[in-house]
Amino acid sequence: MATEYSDNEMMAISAGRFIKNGDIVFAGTGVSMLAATAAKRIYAPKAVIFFETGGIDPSLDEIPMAVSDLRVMSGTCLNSGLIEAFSIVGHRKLHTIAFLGAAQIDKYGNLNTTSIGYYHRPKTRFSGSGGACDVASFASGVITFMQHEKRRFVEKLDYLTSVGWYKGGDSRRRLGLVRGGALAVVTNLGVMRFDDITKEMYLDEYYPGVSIEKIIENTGFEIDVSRARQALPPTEDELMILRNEVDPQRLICKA
Amino acid sequence: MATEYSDNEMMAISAGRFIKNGDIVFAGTGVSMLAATAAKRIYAPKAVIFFETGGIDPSLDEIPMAVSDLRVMSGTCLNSGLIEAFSIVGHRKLHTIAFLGAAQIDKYGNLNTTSIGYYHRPKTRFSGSGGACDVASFASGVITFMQHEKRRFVEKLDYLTSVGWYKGGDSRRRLGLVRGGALAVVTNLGVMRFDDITKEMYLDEYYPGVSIEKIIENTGFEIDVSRARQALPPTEDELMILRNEVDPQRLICKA
Amino acid sequence: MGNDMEISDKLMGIDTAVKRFIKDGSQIALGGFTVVRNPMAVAYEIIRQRIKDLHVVCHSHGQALDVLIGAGCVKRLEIAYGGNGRYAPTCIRFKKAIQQGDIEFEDYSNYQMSLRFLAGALNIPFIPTKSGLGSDLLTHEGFSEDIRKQKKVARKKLSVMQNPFSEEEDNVVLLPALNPDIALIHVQYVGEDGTVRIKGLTFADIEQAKSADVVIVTCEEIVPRSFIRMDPDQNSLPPFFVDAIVKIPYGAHPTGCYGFYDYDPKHLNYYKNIAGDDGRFKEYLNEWVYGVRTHEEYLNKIGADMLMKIKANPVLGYAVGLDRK
Amino acid sequence: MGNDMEISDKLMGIDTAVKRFIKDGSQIALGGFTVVRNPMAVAYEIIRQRIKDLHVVCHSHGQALDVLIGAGCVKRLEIAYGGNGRYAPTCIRFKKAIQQGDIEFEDYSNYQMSLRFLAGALNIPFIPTKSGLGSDLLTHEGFSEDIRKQKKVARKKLSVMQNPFSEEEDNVVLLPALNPDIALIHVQYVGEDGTVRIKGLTFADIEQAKSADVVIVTCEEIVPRSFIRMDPDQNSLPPFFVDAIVKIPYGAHPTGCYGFYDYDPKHLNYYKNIAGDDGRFKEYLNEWVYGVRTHEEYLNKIGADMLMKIKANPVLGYAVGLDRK
Repeated sequence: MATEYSDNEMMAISAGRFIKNGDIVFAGTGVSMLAATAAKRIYAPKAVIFFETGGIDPSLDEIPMAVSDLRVMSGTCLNSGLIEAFSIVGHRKLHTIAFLGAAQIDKYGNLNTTSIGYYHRPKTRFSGSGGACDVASFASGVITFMQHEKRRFVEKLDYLTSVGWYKGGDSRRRLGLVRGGALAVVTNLGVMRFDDITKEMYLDEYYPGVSIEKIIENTGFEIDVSRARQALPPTEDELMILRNEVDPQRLICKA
Repeated sequence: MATEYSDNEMMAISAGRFIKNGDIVFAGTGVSMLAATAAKRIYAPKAVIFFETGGIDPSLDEIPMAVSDLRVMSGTCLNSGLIEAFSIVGHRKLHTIAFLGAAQIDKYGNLNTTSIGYYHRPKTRFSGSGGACDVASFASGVITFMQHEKRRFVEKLDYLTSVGWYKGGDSRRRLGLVRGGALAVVTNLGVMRFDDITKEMYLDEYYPGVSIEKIIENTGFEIDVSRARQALPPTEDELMILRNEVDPQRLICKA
Repeated sequence: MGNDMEISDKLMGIDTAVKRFIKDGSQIALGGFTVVRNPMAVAYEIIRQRIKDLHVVCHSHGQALDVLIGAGCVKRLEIAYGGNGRYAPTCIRFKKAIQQGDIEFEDYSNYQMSLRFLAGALNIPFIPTKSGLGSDLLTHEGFSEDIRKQKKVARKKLSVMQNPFSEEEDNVVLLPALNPDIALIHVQYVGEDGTVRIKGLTFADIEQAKSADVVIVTCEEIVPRSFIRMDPDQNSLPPFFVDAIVKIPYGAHPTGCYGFYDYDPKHLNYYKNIAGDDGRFKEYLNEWVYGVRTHEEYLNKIGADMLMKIKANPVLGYAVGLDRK
Repeated sequence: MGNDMEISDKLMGIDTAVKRFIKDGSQIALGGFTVVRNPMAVAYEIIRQRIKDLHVVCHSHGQALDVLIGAGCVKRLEIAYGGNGRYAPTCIRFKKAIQQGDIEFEDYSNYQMSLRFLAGALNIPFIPTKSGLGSDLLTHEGFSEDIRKQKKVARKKLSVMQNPFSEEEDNVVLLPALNPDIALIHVQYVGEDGTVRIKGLTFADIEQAKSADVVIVTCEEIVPRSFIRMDPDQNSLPPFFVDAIVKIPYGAHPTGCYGFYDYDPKHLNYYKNIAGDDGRFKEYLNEWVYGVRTHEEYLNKIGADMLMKIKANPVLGYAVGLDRK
């Protein structure tokens, strides 16, 4: 009988599987922190986790609750600052993968973390770009975590904070962004990827127990499901490491 | 009977007298290092000596022989790098005085430390700008050390490495350089300053034992001597501090 | 070449520092980042002195920004991120103020804001980046033309140009430098000679300090000259950039300070629960800011037991095993 | 998350490092400054391997640059300053090469070159400064149009533009970024995890390393991971920027290395006396470079007595009372 697991655990493991040895992983807070740490402990021990605040390769004996958390400064190889951190994200000799979250996403993987409604007097204001716009501009690839809801997967963003594939095709390159783009979207229902040519989002994996129809229903634009396959559930080993080593206080796993 | 003193000693003390408490003094090698250190030990204990290499306020228990000398890194309040150092020289909240040397100078205090003859195939090549062009662009004032010779005080520079008053008048400001300019020229014969309006060099002080005529003869352009007065020789105290505290090994005093 | 009195003219109380340097309408840069090393003691004193119309410039800011906005001290804001980590993914008073149209604001990204401080520190009028190409950060101006005419406000939000060193099409964003009136940073150590040492991550504090006209440094400890000069490679700012030094232990509470104390989860959770309600937020200010006469009183209000709980392990830098839920 | 073998794939001998990464025509950035932390061991090995047509980019350089030029390895040079402090106010072979028209060269200033490395490190195509306005650095191009078409050479030396954020006339110099093929730096410590720590002044070493495609680090000591990670605030480069690590004590001799050894006045004076004469310079290379089979042999040539004389006081960082005339 399979072990029970939470959405956050499935998402962290799905995202973590993208990470390879040698990758430099730009982690945010919450599930992205979980995913980055899990990736390093399970799949890619030679990946390096770092934070936009400047902490590089911390020991992460406790899970940080913010990218400025004192825990991202402890046991690092280098404590620097924001300028250094962002110049790492964009460094041409490094393969950098960024984990982001967003309030809205469109079919080209562009993200909104700024506001809903009229920009100057929004219905809902969010935190703003932070480093999201920067890493979306510079990283070799971006993996976005989303709650899979129709109001979040939208035809048109209220505000384009962070560029994914922009208007699809080669439009991102034509903007002057020399590399990167949206690599995957990991939600509580499945994993989306982007077509090599059109750069439109398609369903790659749906989680065990989730139907393709449910994903279509919860996506606010038409999504190609022709390539969809069921995701592998987390293994016992994966869950054990996640729970015992990565987040022993269960600060994020539980949610 | 007055004590004997060397040219370098007279020059160091003449230049040192310009420094006030609170000044941030950008020192080079040789006599400029002597002048900066003497200024701090004699006239302006609250001046701060720093180097383009990034060493700020070193203890200077031994006199450095290069601006990268290990002695400029010892006992400092901060060891930084070139970027930080040059941003200090130009910082608008600091009053920075720079000591420079040059192979040629013109009547507006512009300096050549690059070459004599055709730029691409010079008769004599010097070290180049180093940080001279930068501090000449940014410092609140520049004091230049020169050997007073006709071939060095020239009508037209072979190469303009470091801008003084440019073409005189307000031409320096019109270039886009918001402050600074040539404050004084200290030679083995006397001290030259610059007219407030025209920005042309004039003779301010001639050393004891030096005639005004000798200075005119050794200057390759017409120089106003109408404001000239004899300089005060170094005092016993000044020489004692210079020799016993600043340069006990007599590495520079002797020359 | 120094003595113990080198900083006597810069050492002052928090009240004097704020009174002397911060005016209605001042442009201030906030040091720290979300829940770490926020200049809380200065923020509280600004509120107590009822300073108004501040123009705040920052990258990712949390607690200090939020109480300043909530207390009505902020008129204008240039910002990349308003959040308190897990304790408020979007800062509560910040969110409310923008939704209600209470403040003028303009959005940039973290790197953009950091680069703007760097440009100010380097004394260059602008700095290029590729960050933001294609985003609405480039298309949406936050400030009106009237605001743009005012002092310390850039004439344009940014400017896109062709790279003059490329023969192909190659767009670059130019960002205007920031030179705030005052930078506020909270640090671990200031030497008796005035040298500043930040331990752990520096965020953009150093660039902010160098870009500003005036720098107010609050610190956990004043340490001997001999200590701070023993390892100058570690130091962050030379004395001559600093205008006011205030020794105020736990001056970043409820945000954390590496090597000294962690963020205070109890306080941040309490704040999260009350900040959205105007009445309860006012009570909070009355209790924690207006009603506090001395810093000792503030420390007593936190309580010795909580100070011990959040006390950092001196080797690891944070409070091991702290209940952070 | 680490073990002692983390850098086993990067640790190599000086001969392998040079052979693997430096080719005829490579663009190399030299770390250090005039008489301090020059990458001498690498320079000697480049000469031994008879690599040609190097394009050297540096700010203020001394001994390493001069021997490379003298040995005929350098074709092209972008530089701010060629000097060896008091031991050669203008570097001797550098002076000779320019006067004889032997190398292609272009002059910048120290700040300009440092900013160009910074721009390369930040991955921006250019960076503005006011430095040099009115000077011949702006009017005299060193490189021909043909050279400007080549790889890793900027299409223009620089570009002057109006500040787009100012309504008044306000000129700014744009400097093209540098992204050399290889940066060569000599440092005090490399951790077993690959972390680099420079003690004392860093000059533009960190910017140079980050701007380059490949970084070769020579070091005095390899130190345990636990040591280098105990105080990460002091470190200079994370492991992932470094491609080759060579442990080679006294690898900067005859230039100095803070905390380890001073510059060698006897050697620099000797060099000054012989370098101007082509025959004697060739003998010098035969004796000190071509004829030296191992680094141990090089150390023996310097002599244990001189190594003791230049040994730095570990607290003050330099050799106290060293006869430097």
